[in-house]
Amino acid sequence: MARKAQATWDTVISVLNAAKPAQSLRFNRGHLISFLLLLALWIVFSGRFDGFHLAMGVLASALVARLSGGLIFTRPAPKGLPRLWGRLIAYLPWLLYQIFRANLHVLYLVFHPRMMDKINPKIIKFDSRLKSDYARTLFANAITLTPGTITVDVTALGRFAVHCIDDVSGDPLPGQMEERIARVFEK
Amino acid sequence: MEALWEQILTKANYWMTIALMMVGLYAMITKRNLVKKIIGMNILQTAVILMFISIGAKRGATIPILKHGDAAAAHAPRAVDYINPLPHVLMLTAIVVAVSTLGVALALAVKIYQQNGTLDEADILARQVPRSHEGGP
Amino acid sequence: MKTAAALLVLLFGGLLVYASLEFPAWGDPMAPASRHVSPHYIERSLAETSVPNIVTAVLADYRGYDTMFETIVIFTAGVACLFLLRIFGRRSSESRLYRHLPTGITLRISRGGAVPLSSKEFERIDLQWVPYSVVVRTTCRLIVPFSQLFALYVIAHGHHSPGGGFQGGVILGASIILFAIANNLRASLAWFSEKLAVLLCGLGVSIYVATGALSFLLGGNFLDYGTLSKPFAMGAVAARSLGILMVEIGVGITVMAVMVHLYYGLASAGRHDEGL
Amino acid sequence: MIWQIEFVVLVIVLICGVAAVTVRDLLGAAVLFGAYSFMMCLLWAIMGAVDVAFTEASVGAGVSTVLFVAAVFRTSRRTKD
Amino acid sequence: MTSQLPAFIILLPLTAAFGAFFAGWWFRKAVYPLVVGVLGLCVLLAGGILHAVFDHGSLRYFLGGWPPPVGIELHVDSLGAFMLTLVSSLSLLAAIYAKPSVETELADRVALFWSLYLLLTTGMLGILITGDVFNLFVLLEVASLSGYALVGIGRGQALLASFRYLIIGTIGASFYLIGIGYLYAVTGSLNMVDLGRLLPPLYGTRAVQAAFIFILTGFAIKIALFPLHAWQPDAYTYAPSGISVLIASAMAKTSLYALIRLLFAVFTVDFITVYRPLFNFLGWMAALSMIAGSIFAIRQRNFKRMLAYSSVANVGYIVLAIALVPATLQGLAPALVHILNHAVIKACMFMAAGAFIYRFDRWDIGEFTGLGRRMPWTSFALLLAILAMIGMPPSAGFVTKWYLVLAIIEAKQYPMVAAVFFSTLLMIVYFWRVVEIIYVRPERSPVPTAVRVEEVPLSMRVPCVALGIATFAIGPVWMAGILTPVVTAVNTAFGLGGQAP
Amino acid sequence: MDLMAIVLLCGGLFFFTGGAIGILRFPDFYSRLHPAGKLDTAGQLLALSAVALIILDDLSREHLLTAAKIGLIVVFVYLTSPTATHAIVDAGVRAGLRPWEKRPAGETTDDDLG
Amino acid sequence: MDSIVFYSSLYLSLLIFLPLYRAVTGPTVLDRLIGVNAIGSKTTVLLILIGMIYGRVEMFVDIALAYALLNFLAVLAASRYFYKKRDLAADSSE
Amino acid sequence: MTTVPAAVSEMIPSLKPLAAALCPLLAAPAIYLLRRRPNLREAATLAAAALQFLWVISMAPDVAAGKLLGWRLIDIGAGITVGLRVDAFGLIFAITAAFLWILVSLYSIGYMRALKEHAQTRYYFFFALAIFSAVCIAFAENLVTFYIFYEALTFSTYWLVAHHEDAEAFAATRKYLAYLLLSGWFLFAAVALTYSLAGTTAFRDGGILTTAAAPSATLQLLFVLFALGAVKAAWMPFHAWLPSAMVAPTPVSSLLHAVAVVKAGVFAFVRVVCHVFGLDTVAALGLGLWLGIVAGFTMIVGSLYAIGEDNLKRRLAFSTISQLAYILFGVALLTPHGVRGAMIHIPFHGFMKITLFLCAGAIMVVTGKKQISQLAGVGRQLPVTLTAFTIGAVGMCGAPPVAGFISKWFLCLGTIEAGLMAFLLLLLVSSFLDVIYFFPIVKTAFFDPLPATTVGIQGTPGGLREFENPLYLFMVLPLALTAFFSVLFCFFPNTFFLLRLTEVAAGKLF
Repeated sequence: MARKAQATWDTVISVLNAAKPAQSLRFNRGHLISFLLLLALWIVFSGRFDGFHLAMGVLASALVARLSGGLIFTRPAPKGLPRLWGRLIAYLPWLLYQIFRANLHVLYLVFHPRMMDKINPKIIKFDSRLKSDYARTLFANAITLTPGTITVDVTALGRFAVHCIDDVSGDPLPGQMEERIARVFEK
Repeated sequence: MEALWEQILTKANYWMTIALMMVGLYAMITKRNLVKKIIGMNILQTAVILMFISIGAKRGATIPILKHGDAAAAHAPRAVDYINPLPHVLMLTAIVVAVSTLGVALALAVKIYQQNGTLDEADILARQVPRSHEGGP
Repeated sequence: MKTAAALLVLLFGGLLVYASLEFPAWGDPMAPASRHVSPHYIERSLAETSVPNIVTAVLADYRGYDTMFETIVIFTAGVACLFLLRIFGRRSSESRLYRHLPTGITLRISRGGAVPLSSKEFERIDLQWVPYSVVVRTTCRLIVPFSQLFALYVIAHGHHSPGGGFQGGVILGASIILFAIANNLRASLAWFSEKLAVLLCGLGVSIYVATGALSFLLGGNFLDYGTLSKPFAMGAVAARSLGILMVEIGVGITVMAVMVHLYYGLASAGRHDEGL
Repeated sequence: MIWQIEFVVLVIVLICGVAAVTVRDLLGAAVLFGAYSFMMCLLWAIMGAVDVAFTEASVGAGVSTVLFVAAVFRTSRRTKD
Repeated sequence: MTSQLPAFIILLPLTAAFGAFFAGWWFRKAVYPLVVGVLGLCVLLAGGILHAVFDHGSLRYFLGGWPPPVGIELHVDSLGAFMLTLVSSLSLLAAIYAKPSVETELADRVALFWSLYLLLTTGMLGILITGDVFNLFVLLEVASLSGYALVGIGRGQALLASFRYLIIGTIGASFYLIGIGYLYAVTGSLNMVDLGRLLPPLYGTRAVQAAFIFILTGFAIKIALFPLHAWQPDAYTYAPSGISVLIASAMAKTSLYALIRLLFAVFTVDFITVYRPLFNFLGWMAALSMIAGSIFAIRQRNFKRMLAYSSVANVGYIVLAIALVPATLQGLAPALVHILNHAVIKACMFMAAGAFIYRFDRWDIGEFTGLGRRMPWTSFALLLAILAMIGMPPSAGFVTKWYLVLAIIEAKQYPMVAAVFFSTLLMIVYFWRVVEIIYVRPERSPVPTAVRVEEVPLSMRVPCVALGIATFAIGPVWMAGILTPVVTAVNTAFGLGGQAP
Repeated sequence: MDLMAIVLLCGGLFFFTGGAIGILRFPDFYSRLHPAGKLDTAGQLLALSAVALIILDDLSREHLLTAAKIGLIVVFVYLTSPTATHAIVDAGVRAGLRPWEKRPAGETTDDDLG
Repeated sequence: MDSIVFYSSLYLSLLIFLPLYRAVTGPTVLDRLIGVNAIGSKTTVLLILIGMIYGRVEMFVDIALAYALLNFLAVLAASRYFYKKRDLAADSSE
Repeated sequence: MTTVPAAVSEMIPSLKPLAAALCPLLAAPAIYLLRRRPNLREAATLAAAALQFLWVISMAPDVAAGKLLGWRLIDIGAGITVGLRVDAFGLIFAITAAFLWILVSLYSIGYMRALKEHAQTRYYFFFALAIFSAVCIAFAENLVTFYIFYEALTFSTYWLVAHHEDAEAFAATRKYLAYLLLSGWFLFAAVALTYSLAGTTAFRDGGILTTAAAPSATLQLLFVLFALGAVKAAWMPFHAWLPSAMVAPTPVSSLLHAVAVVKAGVFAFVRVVCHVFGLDTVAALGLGLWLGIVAGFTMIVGSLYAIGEDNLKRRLAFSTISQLAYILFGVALLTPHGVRGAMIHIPFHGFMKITLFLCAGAIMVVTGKKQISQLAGVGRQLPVTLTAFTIGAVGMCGAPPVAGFISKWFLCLGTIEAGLMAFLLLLLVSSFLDVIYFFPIVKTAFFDPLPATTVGIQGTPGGLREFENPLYLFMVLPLALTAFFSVLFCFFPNTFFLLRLTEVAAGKLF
């Protein structure tokens, strides 16, 4: 198992980026974008547009952006964010379709009277070429949501371990999905 | 028989509350594991809270947040339309008290484990006996 | 022992059943509990405090004194946990582990060894340190700010929707706990330090008490927010609403700090080094 | 009107409560206690006590469970009863 | 200004608690002066309140400006004012006393200790003046929580003791809460005065009866009446010295006060007259408590534990006095007398016990030999307290016995005289043993040629000796009728003392 | 609109049912996560959309915002649910729980319906 | 529409019994965790449906959101336990 | 009793009783402060004793004239005060205690120093406190005050009994405390019951309880409570504490267990019968007979015990038990002469018995002998001591030239007055028994030959050893004086106004 390699202390290898929030006091673009995002979120939450509540919203968003904006963007936000989001949204319908398929598949299994014959759990492993945390997370979650597969482990080097419920589920991996996510992030 | 059924149905809440209280109290008294005792304590407290909320319940009324908007502002709110808010207030406080007690209790349990290496009350007491003869507290 | 306990519990239950048999039926609008004081709250709270959420109005204004002590209970729990659990002064272990952030390589510094060159590049980690999966960590990076904003929203909108200082404070605390769980306790401590938690613990309660005591200075009774109308140049009713908000903020701060503190203390058994 | 749901939830709450105190594993008990709190929260929402439900959701289900897990983590999962 | 006094006496220790908490992190030296100064001020304020109550009748303070059934009120009656003075003084003395031991034993958490200490005091003072039953619960929890923490920091099995205290205390608080719930369900009110007004037509209902039983049981746990005392000996034994003093003297009395207040202000004496057998039962429980507590005490070797069991017995005295109220013309006088007396006596005893532990680490009574010569002041104070406890005239204990026995005779419950008698007898047995060992038993270990006097620091000695002297001074004070107006006022306030037996 | 909402709601309930049964039926912890992680999430998506649709029946600013909030919940659920699933499965692996395999080779957890 | 919502929520609440069975019987803590997680997801929806029944969805949405958040937190915490303590065997004695 | 002036019921405010009581109380701290200077310490004791006696005796003329002197200390309210009041009966007791304190203090100097006892300061300190309590008991205005000092007496004598700090002493003290504190509780209950029945606790000449106040069963119960409360009087079967308490140093035994403590017990009896119940009530309840029977039983059985006892101090203790019963007996007769006999027996017995004890102590110090069987020939070594002893013994038996004759005479008159010939017979039998157990001692001491092996003080056998060491003088002088007074009282019973005082006291009762 992958665990064995990790267990030795001398060469612990993990995610390269520290999870520590940015310590700089400078108000950078990441902060600004976070602030705007959060403000938008606030308006959805609040549903009130009078001055008092908006002012509180601005205050709250600023506070959160200052406090933990560094969590969303570890360094000054990359350029071209809007385009990235655009691609992300374009990717979502496909993902939803995959999810739908996955659900039907599992439903089929659940209600199948001879379920035990159908399923054949196993763990497969493959390397991914995705580099950034977000990309890998998205990929892992997508795997989890799609047919018969669950991400078991993602190592720092991008090795994915996936649990498949039956023989067919694991076949298409990494395949098309990785392609699409790579297209979203790494252009 | 009718009356009995009526009693049971109209006060199902209270009966369940009582059952929960008994479960919690029983756990607090008989369980030897400290964390189990704490869980029992929480169950008892939640059951009491449930009792209060049941007292405040009101059929045909809505949650105690006034509807705002044009229509509602015109006439003053009527008491029968809203659930009694007072038990809710009290129980908010009670929940807070419960969680505070929980925090302290867990802190104590962790400390006890550090000191004795076990969470079992009987075991702790058993190892306390020889000690009490040789030295003071 | 067990049978005695069972008998005791049965006695207890019997007494409860005995008493409940005469209770007003569940949900009876004509029950005494619904007729005596609560109509006043329901019918007058909007006019008297301009807070549509009656629970908030009663909690923070009519029965503000209760709520103040509720906050103090929380504060007491925080202090108690600190008092009981905290092990002040760290005993340096045999060796310390540092992780080089850019490469992720772990160094073991034995006792007396020099600390790595730049502490910014090295992160001290625990003996039992386990790298968390990148998936969880990344998700939490998104969720933590989101939930913080949500918590602030809950505090700020306690007047109009369910929620208020306490719930918001807990969620705020939960977001920091989430961070601590997704990463580790040291990272969390670097972000939200113990001293800050302690300061906020006391600060929140102080805000509450100060708001109440402000009305002393303005000539009212303790916790009479109506008197705030003078300095803030607003009507008494609006002043009450404002007072409630101030109080809620105080509650939120305390609750957040105490929740985080409890978690820190419990997860590290008071040493504040290795967490869950 | 919704007393049927309430009744069902009450039964669930009771089951969760009994299970939480009887299960012979503290972590499991903590998790079940979390479920108990979830159901309690639901119950209060059903009875219209939204604020209480909110509090219970945040405290009982979330923070309490975490605190329990943390405490069990620092102590032991084993229990004799 | 007088009208704001009730709020001040709560706010003062409360803000000081925050102050001590902050100061512990940033300005450590200020903590102790702050604590003592504030507690001293509290005593003065309490005196002021007592004075005001006697001048103008009971004080009512509407928090937030809301009139009572809607808002919460603070209600200081004469009993409350009396207890305020008592509790704040004890708190001050215990604070002075606790300083040296806290600074040596808890060096790294002194500020936290004092912060919790002040919170405990705040809780107790709050209980004494609140006029709202639910608020009482919250304050009880403030006091209890800080009490649990303070007990838990002691040595030995303090943690387990504290844990049990917490569990059982929570059961008690929950019972009380259930009681309140029942009262609320049938009346819809939480204000004590309002409840007292609404309850009379409902006396026959089961909910009220059950509420009464639950409240009574809840407080019986808190005051450690005999079958429900299981938490108490351990908690008193293992708690740090200063805390034992405060909890044993003030905390128990505060709970008793709350019980009295609820019984006579909420349920009122009419209820009690209706349910007289219940009160007789209570009286029997109290008698059992007196005797069982003493018997347990005899079996103890640990001095503090012995004192703890003695408290169980003494609580029995007070509860017996309460149970006799409907049958006598004296009303609450015996209960009141013993509340004060026992608080002072027990505080002094625990102080002495703490001093022995502090200086010589002696806790086993058998090891007390020679302390009479080594620690003459402390031992003398203990001697006075013991004499007072076993009722040597004209000490405080004598006055207690006098009032109590008169009340019993008046109520014609002669068996109780025997119970009191037997309990006192047992008390003599276990307390005199201590005197004998401290003063007349020769020291076992190498006999010192010249015994060195090794007293505890002045700040521990002075409160102890002061209380020791007070145990004897209070007797004449009661006898001289200086405190009679308090008793009269309390009886009048609760409408007591007028019933013929 | 109403019909669509009802369909969605029923679909959601159907998925939920599947998830619940799946949790019961599957042989081991890893395979149980499949219905728990996927079907419940889908059920939530459908049911919440149904509610949003019902609300949007009466279109006003407030209802729009409420619907948006429900959308937020959905987004939130879609972020957390797979992560939670992943966390659980990861925990299982680290705890040394061996997956159920078809070939009966010393399994310990094969005690359920099947 | 109201009755449909009502019966859906009733159905949903009855559905909770299935994962509850898993949560109560185990066999491992992680199985319980799955059960509780599933209960949580149903409850989120149930809360919103109750909001529908009361006609005040906007009030219940916040609760549902907080609920989802804290459910996630609880699950994370419980699973994090096994990262550092690998004593799953402790509960096989059950 | 025509000679008695009209009863002055009004109390005359006077600070004298207070001053008299305060002497020992103030002496106590002085003794403690002077603990490093033994001479000054004992001087303080003596000075206080002398001063106290002067104060006490200065009140005698007034009291003998039928006046009541008193001072109220504090009002408890509802008719209860703590106060001092001097009436004739109380003064008798006070005079006895105060005068004997002087002598015993002198004696103590010799005794304690000769034996090089430890903790002498404690001894003097608590001695003073005990005397303070005894005098306050004598002067108590009411039952509450009485009870307060009655308990104080118990506690202050505790330290004296425990003086030796060995196992025997502790066993004795435990017994002592068990009996006396227990009885204190009965007394307390009795006081409370009295208060609730009568509404007051003040002593009054006719009694404060009447048969109308309560059912006679209650009153009888109350009397039993009082009797149990007065276990200090060592009436049988509650006498066991007294012989045990003889482990105390001899001066303690002499003053406290012959005078102060046990006399406080009988004093309580007399007070209760005369001033609480009133003679009429006691008679109406038929309690006199029972009391007489108990007293007679104690007289006879106590004497029998004494005969069987070989330890000198213990024999004296049983003698005390028997003699105290005379006082109870006298009261039980409920006749003027009986009561007078009882009252006069308090000082007379005190003087005689203290002589005996002092002699026993002196014998022990000089020769180290504690058993009667060892006393052979001691009379030749210590002629003065043994002469004094003989005088005391003769007085105990009621033979003429000594004071005991007077009291016995009154008692006999009383029995005749009451018409109870059986009781007269009892008295005579008892006197005969007295002779039986005292005569052998005198005989052994004077007429048996000194054993050859006996070694006197400092190794020299025989001779008038008692004057060799100045310390012994401190012991011999007091016992000689008490013996002298014992004889003097027979011829001048009115010394210190004693007879007159009994006359006044009894006169007010009838």
